[in-house]
Amino acid sequence: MRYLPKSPSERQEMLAAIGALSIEELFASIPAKFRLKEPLRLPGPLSEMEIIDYFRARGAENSVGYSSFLGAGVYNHLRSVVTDALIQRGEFLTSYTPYQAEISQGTLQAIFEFQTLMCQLTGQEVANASMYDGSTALTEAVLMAERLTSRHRVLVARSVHPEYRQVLATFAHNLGLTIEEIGFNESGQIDAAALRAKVDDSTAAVVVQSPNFFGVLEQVPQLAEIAHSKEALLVVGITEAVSLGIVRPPAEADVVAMEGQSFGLPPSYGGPFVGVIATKDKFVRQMPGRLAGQTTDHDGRRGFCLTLATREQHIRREKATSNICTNQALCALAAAIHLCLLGKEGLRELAEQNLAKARFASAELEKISGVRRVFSGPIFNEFAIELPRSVKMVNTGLLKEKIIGALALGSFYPELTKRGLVCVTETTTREQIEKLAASLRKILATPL
Amino acid sequence: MRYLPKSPSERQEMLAAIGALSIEELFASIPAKFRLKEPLRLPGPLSEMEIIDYFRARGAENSVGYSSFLGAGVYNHLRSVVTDALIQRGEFLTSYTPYQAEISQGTLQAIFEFQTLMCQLTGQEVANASMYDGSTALTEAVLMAERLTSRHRVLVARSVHPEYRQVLATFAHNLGLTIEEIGFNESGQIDAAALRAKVDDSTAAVVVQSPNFFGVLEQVPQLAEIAHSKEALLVVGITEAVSLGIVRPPAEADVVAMEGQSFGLPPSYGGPFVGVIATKDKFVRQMPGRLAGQTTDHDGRRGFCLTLATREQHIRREKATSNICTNQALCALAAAIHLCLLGKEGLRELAEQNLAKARFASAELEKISGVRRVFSGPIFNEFAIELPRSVKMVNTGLLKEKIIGALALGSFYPELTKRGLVCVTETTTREQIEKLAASLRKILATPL
Amino acid sequence: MPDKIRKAARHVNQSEGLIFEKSAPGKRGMELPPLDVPAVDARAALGADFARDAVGGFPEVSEIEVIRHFTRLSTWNYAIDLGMYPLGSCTMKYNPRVNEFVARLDGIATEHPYQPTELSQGCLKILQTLAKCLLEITGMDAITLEPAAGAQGELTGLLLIRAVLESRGNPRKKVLIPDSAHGTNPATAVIAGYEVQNIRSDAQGQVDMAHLREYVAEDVAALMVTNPSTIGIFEQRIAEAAEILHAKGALLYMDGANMNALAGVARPGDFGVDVMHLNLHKTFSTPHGGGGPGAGPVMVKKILEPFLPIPVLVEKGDGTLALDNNRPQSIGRVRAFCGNFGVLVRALAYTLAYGPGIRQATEDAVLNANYIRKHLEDVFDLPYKMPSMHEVVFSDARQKKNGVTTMDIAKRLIDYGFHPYTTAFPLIVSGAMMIEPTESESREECDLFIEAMRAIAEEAATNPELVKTAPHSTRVGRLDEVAAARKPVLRWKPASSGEAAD
Amino acid sequence: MPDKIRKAARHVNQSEGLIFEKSAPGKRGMELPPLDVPAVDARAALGADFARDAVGGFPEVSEIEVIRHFTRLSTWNYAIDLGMYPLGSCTMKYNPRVNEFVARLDGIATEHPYQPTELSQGCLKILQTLAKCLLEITGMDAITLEPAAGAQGELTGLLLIRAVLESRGNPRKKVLIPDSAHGTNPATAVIAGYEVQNIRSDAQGQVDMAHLREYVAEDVAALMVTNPSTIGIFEQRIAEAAEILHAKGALLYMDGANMNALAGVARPGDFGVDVMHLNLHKTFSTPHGGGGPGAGPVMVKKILEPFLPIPVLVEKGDGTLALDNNRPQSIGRVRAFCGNFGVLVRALAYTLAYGPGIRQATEDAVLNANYIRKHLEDVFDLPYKMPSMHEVVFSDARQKKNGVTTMDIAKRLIDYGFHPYTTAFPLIVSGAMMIEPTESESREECDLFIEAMRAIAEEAATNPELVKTAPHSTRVGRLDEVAAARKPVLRWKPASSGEAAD
Ligand SMILES: Cc1ncc(COP(=O)(O)O)c(C=O)c1O
Ligand SMILES: Cc1ncc(COP(=O)(O)O)c(C=O)c1O
Repeated sequence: MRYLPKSPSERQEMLAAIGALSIEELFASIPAKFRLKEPLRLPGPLSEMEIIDYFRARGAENSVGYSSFLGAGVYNHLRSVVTDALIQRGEFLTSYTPYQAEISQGTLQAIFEFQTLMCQLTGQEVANASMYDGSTALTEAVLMAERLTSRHRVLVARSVHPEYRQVLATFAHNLGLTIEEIGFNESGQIDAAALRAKVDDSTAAVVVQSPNFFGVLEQVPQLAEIAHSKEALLVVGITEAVSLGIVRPPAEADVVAMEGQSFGLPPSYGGPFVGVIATKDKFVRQMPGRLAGQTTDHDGRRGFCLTLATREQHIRREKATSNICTNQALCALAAAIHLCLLGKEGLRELAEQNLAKARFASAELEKISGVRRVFSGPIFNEFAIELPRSVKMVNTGLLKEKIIGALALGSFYPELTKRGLVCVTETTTREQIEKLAASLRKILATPL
Repeated sequence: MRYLPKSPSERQEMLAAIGALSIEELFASIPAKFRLKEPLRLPGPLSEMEIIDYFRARGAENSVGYSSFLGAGVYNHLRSVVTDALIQRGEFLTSYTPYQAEISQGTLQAIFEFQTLMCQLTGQEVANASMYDGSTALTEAVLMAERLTSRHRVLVARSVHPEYRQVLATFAHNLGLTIEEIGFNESGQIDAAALRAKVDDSTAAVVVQSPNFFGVLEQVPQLAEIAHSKEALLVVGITEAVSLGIVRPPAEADVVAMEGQSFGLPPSYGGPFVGVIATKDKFVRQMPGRLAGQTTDHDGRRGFCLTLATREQHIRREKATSNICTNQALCALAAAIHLCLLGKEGLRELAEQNLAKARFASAELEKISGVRRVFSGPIFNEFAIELPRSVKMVNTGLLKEKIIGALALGSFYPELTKRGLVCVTETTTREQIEKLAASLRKILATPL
Repeated sequence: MPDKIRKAARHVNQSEGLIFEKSAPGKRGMELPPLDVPAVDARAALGADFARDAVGGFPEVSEIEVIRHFTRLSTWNYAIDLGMYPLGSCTMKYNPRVNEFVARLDGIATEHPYQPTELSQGCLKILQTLAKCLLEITGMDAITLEPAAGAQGELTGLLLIRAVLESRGNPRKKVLIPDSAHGTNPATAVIAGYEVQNIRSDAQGQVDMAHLREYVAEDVAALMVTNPSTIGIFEQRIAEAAEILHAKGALLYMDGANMNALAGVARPGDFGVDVMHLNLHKTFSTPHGGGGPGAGPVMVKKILEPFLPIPVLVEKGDGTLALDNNRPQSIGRVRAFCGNFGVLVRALAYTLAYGPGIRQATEDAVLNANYIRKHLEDVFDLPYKMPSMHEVVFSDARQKKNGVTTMDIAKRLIDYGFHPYTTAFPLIVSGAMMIEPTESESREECDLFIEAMRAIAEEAATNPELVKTAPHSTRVGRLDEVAAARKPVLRWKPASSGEAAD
Repeated sequence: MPDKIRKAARHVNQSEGLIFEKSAPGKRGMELPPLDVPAVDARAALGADFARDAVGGFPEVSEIEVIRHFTRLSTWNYAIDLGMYPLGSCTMKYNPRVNEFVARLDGIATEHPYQPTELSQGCLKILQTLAKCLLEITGMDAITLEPAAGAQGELTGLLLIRAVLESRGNPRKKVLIPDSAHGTNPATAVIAGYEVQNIRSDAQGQVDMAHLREYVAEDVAALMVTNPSTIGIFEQRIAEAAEILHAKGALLYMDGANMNALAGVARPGDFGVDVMHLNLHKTFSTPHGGGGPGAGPVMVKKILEPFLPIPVLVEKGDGTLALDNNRPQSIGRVRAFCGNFGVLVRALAYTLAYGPGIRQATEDAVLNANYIRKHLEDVFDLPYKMPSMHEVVFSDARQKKNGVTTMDIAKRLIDYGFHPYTTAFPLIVSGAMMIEPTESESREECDLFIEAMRAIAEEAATNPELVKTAPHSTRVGRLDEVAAARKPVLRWKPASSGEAAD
């Protein structure tokens, strides 16, 4: 087998050196009745070319050739071949967690740079590298708030990504956390009045997302004030990180839980992405996840090493801040490279293009009779529209035009039937937007 | 511009440091009347994504989706992603000719390994790395023979690749070389009798190709005997190097000129490929091209360096064996990696698969009435067939079936109209071969 | 004179600052296609409350500077592509290049988790095929591919146990964990809402059955056992442990991080395991990438299937596949979307490459570990003498006499051209040296490792200072980790740190 | 203590033998899909006369061993991706990654040169677009993209000159070449069937016009001049040279290897050049790849167009493109097929990235060269004082006094983290130091280079031995090139060398 660097005779010689007569002998400590007599029933073995053909065939069964207006936590942004070339260098791709600093300085410095970039973007003081994704980052942020406040009540905006809220619920269930949801108003933002009414001395955290699931920006400073009025912490989730190129960072938040997929990671059917937690220096010892810190060697040379490990499971075991071990390091590296390529101006320009496309798309769609924007709040690159018919029905028609239409909000919010979430990015061409509008117009024009 | 690592102010500061008031000042030594006043009329600038889109669009205007039976010096063989991953490591991709041995040992050892592999394959004692391609390698081999024999008459088999013969003619023209061509017999091999009759004391070299342009193997030992009977050298060209996995190497040849494209290099519309010259040790000082040799450093460590440079233009100038400088180093590296992956067994198996496919294809096609094999000589993966109609006409029909049919031999050999050259490799599936046969049958069944 | 150390030498290596130190206003590393719709002024469009100024301190560099920066950094790393990486328990094996290639194909990397099911059949088939392969390898009944790593798999597994016990009326209080366990086990138990009860190992390093019997009571939800254990030996009485647990209505969780020793040879489903996870980034070779991403699928017995996290992959009557979110008994969702799909793709590519031949990989892994054990057991202390599976665990007991610790030896290995072995745990071995070569090492590489370890043992005896101050060949020496933790510097700050605030 | 050398340090680096030394019977690095047609026994099918035994001594290794072998080897190389590579005349600039990406696209890398024209329009459009760009940049009238490298471009150019002169009745005998020329120039002239007549340079290092006048006679076919010259200065009287030649019916060939100093600023077609070549692997950034491949397109004035090598790209009436082989006056074919197409693709990608902005690249290249000149001219001898274009050429005259040569300084640069500059030529400068930073170097990198060169100058004065024995930081020291050439070992041989014979 091509991955195995041994010849048959080498195997025999090594067995002989060990003093074993057969390979079976080495498995003798497994009770005989548990040792397989038959080979496993598995497909393969396949050559490299057959493997490629297999996955090409699977890819052809997917959505190649369709233009898509889906976002909702997974965004299709430009990626550079430079990023891919660099993260595929064996020295990055095939190395382990950098516990041995002297031969891991490459990964360590890159993590340190990633942490810095995340701080700059979020307006926070310290950031980790990394969490599994945005949803687990948000949950860990809430657990962090619980530890910091020793309170167990959490108020979560319904405008937070539905799947993120599901993940939080899964964890909360066993940890005696009570979760209450706060609705949204016609602007699409959290109902601040309701929030103010609910927040109290038992509230550990107020959890919002901005841009929220409807693509609407939340009033973070005001929400922080509300949360802080009762010494609760404000946790802000971010699923569309590109927005930070032009949108005010949630500097007033106590903890930011961000999904970094928008920074050079492909949609990849939902993963691997990269979650990040950013917070204030004073909270760092309750922050989960890996941290690289700057230090020096015996000759005073600058170097980096993993630090504050006393928060982590491999040192603290049951007292750790989290059970996370393997994280999303390579995705964090990709994001760091992508951001270095974009740079200050590139990130701003990228965000502005998204905003401009969304404005254009929204205007085009609103021209269609029966189609209107659902929420009045400020948006970035995603917005909800109301249709005169069920979104599902409309989408069936759009598929015929090779268009994947709006996400049906009804499946997450019963009250939002006939509402759809439309996302456009810098990769969505004007032509695609105009085709969507034209097709939608056509479909709605044809009587049921 | 993203490739330029300077900010506007850095440019100003550097100009100031130089003591120049403007960048124009640095170009003052170019007479004013020759300095452009207008920007060039060039397309662009394009972003990375636009560049990719541009070439994707061009690729879509080519033959994607067609199955091809073309060979004739360019073969479609399996390639491993491993090769591509390795040659794209910056340390190989972006390094120069390894003149500075201490920081070029990687390239130098790889060249040394390539030279060894080429010797093993060709049955020769020494091989260079590298020539531009098979056609220029063949021409340089002839010039080498001229230098070695101080004779100026060259006998070339007409079964040598027509374009290779054209290249030879271009060079010969100015160097007072006279070239005479020797025909082929019904076996498709060079007419040995005619050759024997023509070879004389003024003959510098006899030039053949095996497998030749018709895919037929030549009787190298016998041809060597004929050439040597008059102290002429035998030069053997090879365009389908994979054949060496099962075909007797031209050990009796004095010089072998090989095209290495079959070893992991894509067709790429005709280049870049990799030419190789292999010969006997005693001829090495007349061999053109780069050579890496083994040596040691002051502490006795094994190392490699370019050697016998006194053959080359940068040392000998007008007295050099050739003017070649930049060669096809990265392609040689790819070939070396590909061959290491294949290994002894893989190479044999690969060659056997090609032979088996050719036998199968030939049998399938010969079943069609009016279709017959043209030559009786032994073949590897390519063979000539005779059709009842013009190949061009038949191919037009095949194109409708998304098949690129046989190469029309008539365009190179007037006497071979209605003859086509068919190539199959391990990448040609049985299904494709059967579809070719079925389509051909259908086309020939329809009256003109 | 030939160099003393055959495996490695020192070579010139590029220095490099932080990317922020290379920044200058106006440099660009990436340019965008021109905007094809009317431009919008962000500040005007968003209003002062929502618009931000430029990101303070953000780098401005060119493409070549990015290429050089990260290429230079990469040369400071050790990697599997460079040599043996014998981290015990971490299973650093060869990461096939084709896996990276297929994970990036159009139609694979480009797919959105919310696109219509009929346009996702390729993705779903990949998930289904991998699921079937993993069930066949583990001998379990049902599976979820959603967990993003082993630790999340552990959590998912314990939540499943909790769910089934709850459905029987009582989730119970405790999870039993052997003292040899990996740190994630106890950490996970706590997050799942359980108390951790440590279980002693017996003289052979196996779970102490008597001790186990004692502890298994009505308040015990499960035993979390790693098999083969973190000292590389097979828990021979695991079936008995299962019986003990089952008799008291508790369940057996197996940490499958060491399946590299069992794949194709034995199946946890056959020896009483109720729930287990796999680390696809270990046993199934998806690259570690400097710490992740990974995937930690969880396999269960039938009784636990109703509780699997949503979404659950189902085959419809017409043979098409779909994701089912309507699972009333489900523990819910442990991660958004469908898990680390790109990692799952790589794991399937790996499995298809071997097919049933995966047994050969297991055999070679065990062969290498025993070969190394055989050639080192005379110079290093072997605390537990049970037969080794995929990994051999020595202790520094002998070298300690000269003040040389497992960490010193590990650091000295760097000078010999190897990555250190694992030193962190298990707690039952003081000064542990956890050595896992995996099947990816040639005999040549194993021999060089043995040569290096023996040479270091020699140095520890004759010149301990040399070992204690190692490594001597790296561009930076041992780093001051204490200072790093005492006054943490966790981010770069611009000279005028006002800027960063934004 | 901060290290004295800022740019580089020493780091542990893997040793590695020859691939043949890792071979063992039965190991495989690549497996093939199963054969889908009846198998054939090669020996039986081909017969004993044509069948061969297994290839003696051929390696048998696994995929991971191949990955490690070549990855380890690669770490022994210096590269543009690692740092400044100031080889004068060689123009080592940044090689954009996107160029590699597009050259490998389906529909680009996969195309066969003999496929039908109607299925090759994409390839032909690429050739046409690149051709138009290069003509615009050089100001010439017609072009061939066929030559595989600069030297083959030179040959093609001289054959074109020979052809036009022949058509006028006499190909003539001599080609004039300045003593500052690159070695390929004279070597090429001979292969084109010409005698080489060297032309002296004047005190300023430019072609000596008086001397030129003397030599230009009826038997002179052409003058081959490199402009800017190999000492990096613009031949200011090139137009005059053209007149002198034309007056006698001779032609002016320009070696365009240094177009990096002119692109967007001045066009050879405007100052009298009749024929020229470009090195796309230099000026147009297709990677050098350790020595190649390259491409050496040749641009000509109208009078030479009829003689261009076949095939010639033509646009048909219907706007489609085709390759024309029916060119009665053509010099013939210089290479099979259509040249190094994959290299041409990369060159076009590079050109499209810049567009008219290519002038900025030229300006930055000249800026860097002059910046370095300014900061080094007080410590190194500058034999020719004319303004520098893309390159500055010093000599080791001052350091020679302490026995330190240009080669010693070059080797010492390695310890400072740089690749040496070019030392080989031009002949008019003894102990030449040809420094070409290109536009790809940041000021930071230029400053580090200046710092290194000044430090070495200092060492040459105070501690010459240190410089003369350099490099001191590499895994191997200076190699015995004399021994290598005296008893050449040009291939590995198996222990039982019978085997290799096959
Ligand atoms: C035995 C064992 N269990 C669990 C884990 C945790 O797995 P992961 O790092 O994927 O979360 C590891 C990995 O370090 C391990 O070695
Ligand atoms: C001035 C000059 N002319 C010609 C050449 C030869 O070009 P190539 O190496 O592409 O054959 C070179 C490259 O070394 C050169 O620098």
